[in-house]
Amino acid sequence: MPTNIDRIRSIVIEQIIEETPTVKTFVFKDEISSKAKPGQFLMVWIPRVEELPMSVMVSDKKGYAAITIRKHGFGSTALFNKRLGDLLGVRGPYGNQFKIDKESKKALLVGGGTGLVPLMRLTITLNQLNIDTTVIIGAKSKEEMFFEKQANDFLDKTKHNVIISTEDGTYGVRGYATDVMSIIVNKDKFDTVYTCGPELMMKKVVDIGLANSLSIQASLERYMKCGVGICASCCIGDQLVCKDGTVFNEKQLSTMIDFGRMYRDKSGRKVNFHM
Amino acid sequence: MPTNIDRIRSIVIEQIIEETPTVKTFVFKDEISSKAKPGQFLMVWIPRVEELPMSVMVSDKKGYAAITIRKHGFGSTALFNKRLGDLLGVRGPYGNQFKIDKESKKALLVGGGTGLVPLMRLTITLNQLNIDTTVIIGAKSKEEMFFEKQANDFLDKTKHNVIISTEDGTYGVRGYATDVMSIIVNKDKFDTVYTCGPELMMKKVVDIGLANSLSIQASLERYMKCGVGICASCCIGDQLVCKDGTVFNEKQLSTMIDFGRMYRDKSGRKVNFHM
Amino acid sequence: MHRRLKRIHEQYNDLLSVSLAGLQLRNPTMLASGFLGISQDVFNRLYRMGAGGIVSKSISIEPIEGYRNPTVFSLEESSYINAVGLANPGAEAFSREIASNRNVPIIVSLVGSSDNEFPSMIKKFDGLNILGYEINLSCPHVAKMGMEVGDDPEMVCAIIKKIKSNTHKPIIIKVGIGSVDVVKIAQVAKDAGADAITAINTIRAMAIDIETMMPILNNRIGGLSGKSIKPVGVRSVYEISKNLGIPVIGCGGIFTWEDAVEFMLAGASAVQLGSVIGYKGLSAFTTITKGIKKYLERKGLKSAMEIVGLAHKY
Amino acid sequence: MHRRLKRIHEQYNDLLSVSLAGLQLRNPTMLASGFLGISQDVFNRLYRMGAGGIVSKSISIEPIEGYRNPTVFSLEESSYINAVGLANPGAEAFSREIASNRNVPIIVSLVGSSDNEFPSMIKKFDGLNILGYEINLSCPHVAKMGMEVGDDPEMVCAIIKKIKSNTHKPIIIKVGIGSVDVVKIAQVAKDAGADAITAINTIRAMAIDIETMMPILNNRIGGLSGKSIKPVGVRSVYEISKNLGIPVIGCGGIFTWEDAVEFMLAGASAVQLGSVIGYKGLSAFTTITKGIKKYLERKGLKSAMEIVGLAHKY
Ligand SMILES: Cc1cc2nc3c(=O)[nH]c(=O)nc-3n(C[C@H](O)[C@H](O)[C@H](O)COP(=O)(O)OP(=O)(O)OC[C@H]3O[C@@H](n4cnc5c(N)ncnc54)[C@H](O)[C@@H]3O)c2cc1C
Ligand SMILES: Cc1cc2nc3c(=O)[nH]c(=O)nc-3n(C[C@H](O)[C@H](O)[C@H](O)COP(=O)(O)OP(=O)(O)OC[C@H]3O[C@@H](n4cnc5c(N)ncnc54)[C@H](O)[C@@H]3O)c2cc1C
Ligand SMILES: Cc1cc2nc3c(=O)[nH]c(=O)nc-3n(C[C@H](O)[C@H](O)[C@H](O)COP(=O)(O)O)c2cc1C
Ligand SMILES: Cc1cc2nc3c(=O)[nH]c(=O)nc-3n(C[C@H](O)[C@H](O)[C@H](O)COP(=O)(O)O)c2cc1C
Ligand code: FES
Ligand code: FES
Repeated sequence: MPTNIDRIRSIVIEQIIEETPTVKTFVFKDEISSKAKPGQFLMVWIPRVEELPMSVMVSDKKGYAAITIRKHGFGSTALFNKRLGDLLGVRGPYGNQFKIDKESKKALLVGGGTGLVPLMRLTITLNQLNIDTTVIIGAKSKEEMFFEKQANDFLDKTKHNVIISTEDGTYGVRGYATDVMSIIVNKDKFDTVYTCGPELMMKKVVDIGLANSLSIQASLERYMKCGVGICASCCIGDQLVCKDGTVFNEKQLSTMIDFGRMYRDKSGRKVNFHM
Repeated sequence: MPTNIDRIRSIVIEQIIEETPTVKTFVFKDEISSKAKPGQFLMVWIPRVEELPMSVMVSDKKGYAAITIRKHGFGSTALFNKRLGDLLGVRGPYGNQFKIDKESKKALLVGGGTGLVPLMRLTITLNQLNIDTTVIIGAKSKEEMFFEKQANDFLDKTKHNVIISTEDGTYGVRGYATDVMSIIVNKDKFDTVYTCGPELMMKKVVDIGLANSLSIQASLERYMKCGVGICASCCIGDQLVCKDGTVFNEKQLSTMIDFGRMYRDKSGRKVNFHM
Repeated sequence: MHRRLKRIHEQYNDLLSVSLAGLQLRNPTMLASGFLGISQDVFNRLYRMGAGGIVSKSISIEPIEGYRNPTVFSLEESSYINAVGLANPGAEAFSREIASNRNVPIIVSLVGSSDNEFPSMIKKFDGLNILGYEINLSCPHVAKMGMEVGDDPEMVCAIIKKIKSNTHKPIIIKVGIGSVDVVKIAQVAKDAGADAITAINTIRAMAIDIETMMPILNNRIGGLSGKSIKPVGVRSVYEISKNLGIPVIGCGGIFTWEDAVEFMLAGASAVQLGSVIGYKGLSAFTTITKGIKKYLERKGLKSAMEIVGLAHKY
Repeated sequence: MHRRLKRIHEQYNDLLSVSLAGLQLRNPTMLASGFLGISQDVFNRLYRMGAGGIVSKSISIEPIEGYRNPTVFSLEESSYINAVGLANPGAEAFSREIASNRNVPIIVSLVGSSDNEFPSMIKKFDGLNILGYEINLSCPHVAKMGMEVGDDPEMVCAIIKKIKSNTHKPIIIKVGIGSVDVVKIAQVAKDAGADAITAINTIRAMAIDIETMMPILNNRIGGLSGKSIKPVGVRSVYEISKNLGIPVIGCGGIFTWEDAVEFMLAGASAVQLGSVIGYKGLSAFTTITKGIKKYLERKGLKSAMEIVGLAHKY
């Protein structure tokens, strides 16, 4: 087994957890991935199909890690359809990580969809540091909501609060996660907000955070080819999301004029986010 | 500076000692060479001219080593003519080393010409182990004799005896080193004989040693290209002198039918030693 | 000029600046094509980090999406295999991208499958603030582009002549290890009017995953870059420079200042950094430039140009 | 038969033995030409150490002294650059050397500068206990031999036809990265009657010492072998094997059993070990063979032949 994180490591899907009808978690043995930091991602090879960046999900087994896949387009659907015992390749983990201020007293996590994955790894650290943590999980509907139990479990040793919001109101609060955020940042004194999810959601989180003078840590997603800082397909401004990120702070975010506005497609052309 | 011993390391000739009109010692700084074991050799690059195997000579400066060159043919003459401050390249040290039996009480060293170089490194170890050591230095004449002082100096802490023999009798005993050996092995009880020098001399040393049931350690020389066991230009029987040697024991030596008889030239053909 | 830029300029100028084929570079380190080569913001950052010149990703007349991932992966030996498939935003979008460039020494890399594609691309770039063009005739894994062109001496000649008649800026031809001898193609390029040669591109290669028994790259075959190819790059630069006397830019596995100096001794007037960026980050430009500087000082030389091709005399 | 040899035979036979072009090897590992290739005593030792087959140093009609040292040196990346200059004892002396061979599976590598040189060499070896011939058409650093021959399709064809009409033993053509596409030369060889192809030889390369500013090799230019060239080797084997369907022997940077398996998946029926011997010693044969064995067992396969070319289907 290569210890170089850049080599593709063969892994076997040893357990599959169905989180929702369109989201599954694959658990696999890989010492290196098991030590990933919150915010880091793997490049996951789906042999002869695709390679996709995927945040590293937590597994409770020692030496194991996981990925949580939302069935979406070509590559993610092929991945979603893999079975127990199937082989994948992984390289990484890559990227920086969420920074936790030691002085921090009260953390707010706002996530949606598979953006929750890096936040789950983060809850484990916050739990260890005994930081009072509120998690807002946004979803379209009850059926599409996942990781509520995990968030509560991972935060068992610290004061915590997991709030669910669904757009259709089938579970928890009705509305967007950012609606919930707007309300609670006025009621409670948070120092840092950590966010990951759809970029337009994160853009709102950042706007609310800036307006409330919070420290902000957002984990961005961009189209990635290399994952190691050589192709620039992931660049936003002069920052490489795969290497300088994925996590950026409020200072960096507020100067990124393309954040929430434009991304680069596979050819490298800038295109607008579909609103 | 590469730490890989196989890379060519640039060295500067910092001191030149004229041992005899045809033998010089070049001292240079090189941490790796300074730690060579007795019997090991360097591949010495004479830029744009040649690369030659050379035993590693001792330097008294920390982090330094030396080579002792006898001016002979094309490459060695170019090397001999190098000056203070000139650049050479070295790789290695390569090869195994003289093995010293911990039980050993009384060692006999028989050397001639630059074959004395590995024996000098050996005297230092014997001195440290406090082994009673007799050195026989053979030379053609007084003028061509060298390393007598070094041998005495290096053995200062142990019982020792340095005997010189010259073929023309201009210094020390008249005759060959092996003549001296024949006489003293009958008078004294040696356990091991260590030898390096012209192969026909070594062949005699081995014969005398075997006849007297001594342990034998002989450091052989063969034509060398790679020094790392890939080209076989140095082979004697199925042994690679650069890798399995240069030091062989009495058991190995007595089965080497080409020892003292044949060597391979640059093309790999076997040729007889000129007698 | 940006304060920091100005400082870098002054600091390096005398000893480190090089000129070749009409290009003046403040130091001999350039960004190799295909590395971080699509964003003006990133170019600005690279220039702040000390790059002497910047070659863009190879740009084609139309945008190209390239192959599916995996398009690039790393080997144990500090090397990559890639088959990106020449993904690029196309001449139109890229000319807009760099339209705002002021003082970054950009060289636009162009790729095409026939001589007719170049004039319209040149037209889009020639009025911008750029130093010149590098023509990629050596991408080893895209059909009808790159190497397939570079292996056809007549095509090479036609393309260069066509470009030359459409621009006054210097043009650099990038060659590689294809199935025509690299010196021969460089000769053809020189005869057709090329101002300089960049050598070398990646070498056709592949890797198979032994567990799935499948080729790793989506395109199966790609190009090898990084430390592995350095000795082949040095040899190519040496042969082209010694035999043809045309200015050469060295590329291929340059990871340290020692590597850069080795290429320059072989005949390179400047060097391009590619794979090293993945392993050592953008600071490679500074580290390597500093190393070259110290070497020149230690050797008592007055200009980086003095070491170019010194190994030819031995 | 020697006791230990017999044991090795029995132990490996079913799972590991391979056959190609009429050769039967007890396991897929062979010694690459130019490594330890001149002494029958050493061949015997290599066979005891587990080598499945042994290719001799390339032998020419007359003895060759080769270039002056340095003829070979090591790079950091577990690779060598060499320009030995095809030093060899010549056909006469070497036929005497191996005249006593009994059961070691020796393949004699031959090199020559024209088809006329081969019949007299074949005559010296054909009556001996050898499996066949490998013809070196790909040494990248000796004028008028090796690659200069291998880059000339007509010469390749003439040589193979001449050899074929002088022996019934299998002949293997060794190809490399020259200035004619490796698949094209393999095609020419196949059409002319070659029984198998070995790919690849070293790649033309050089290194310059930055302190003296001088090329290191006495011949200045040499050939790159070892880990660095592995991905180029895998690609060549894959392309030749997939496109031509001729048996291929893989060579180039095979250091581990994983490398050996990768070459076999790419289409190699056997693999040659060269540079690894310098870094890991003769035990490489045992380690690699054992690794292949475990892999085959883990994958539930009955024969090493089953994995040959498996990657072609993806
Ligand atoms: C740092 C990071 C972490 C991620 N973590 C997760 C995760 O934990 N779980 C999860 O399900 N998804 C995650 N993604 C998204 C994932 O990589 C894919 O984008 C998504 O699965 C869609 O892939 P597809 O093949 O179905 O898309 P396609 O149908 O091929 O394309 C649809 C869109 O998907 C995006 N996409 C496709 N390929 C890539 C790529 N190589 N890099 C980035 N975006 C791409 C593009 O925006 C593209 O327009 C992450 C992305 C990034 C950048
Ligand atoms: C392990 C070893 C240690 C050595 N240590 C020393 C030493 O400490 N001091 C010293 O002066 N000499 C030493 N030699 C001998 C030295 O390597 C040269 O052989 C000798 O200097 C003659 O070289 P030349 O260029 O003058 O010979 P040439 O004129 O080129 O040839 C004369 C003979 O020298 C020998 N020779 C030449 N090149 C080589 C080579 N690459 N490898 C081996 N033999 C060669 C051959 O027998 C050749 O026939 C050692 C040799 C070996 C193998
Ligand atoms: C991911 C990747 C993309 C590349 N894209 C291009 C390209 O578009 N045009 C080009 O001329 N060379 C391209 N190259 C080749 C490099 O410019 C360079 O020639 C090669 O990588 C060798 O240099 P290195 O070893 O320093 O990386 C690319 C290389 C890599 C690894
Ligand atoms: C020192 C040396 C000598 C070689 N001599 C020959 C030779 O005589 N004939 C030949 O066909 N190949 C020769 N080769 C090439 C090897 O057989 C092999 O093709 C090459 O080294 C790649 O394999 P490797 O990476 O495992 O070493 C030589 C290689 C080296 C390093
Ligand atoms: S994905 Fe290539 S630079 Fe970030
Ligand atoms: S010198 Fe090459 S094997 Fe010993």
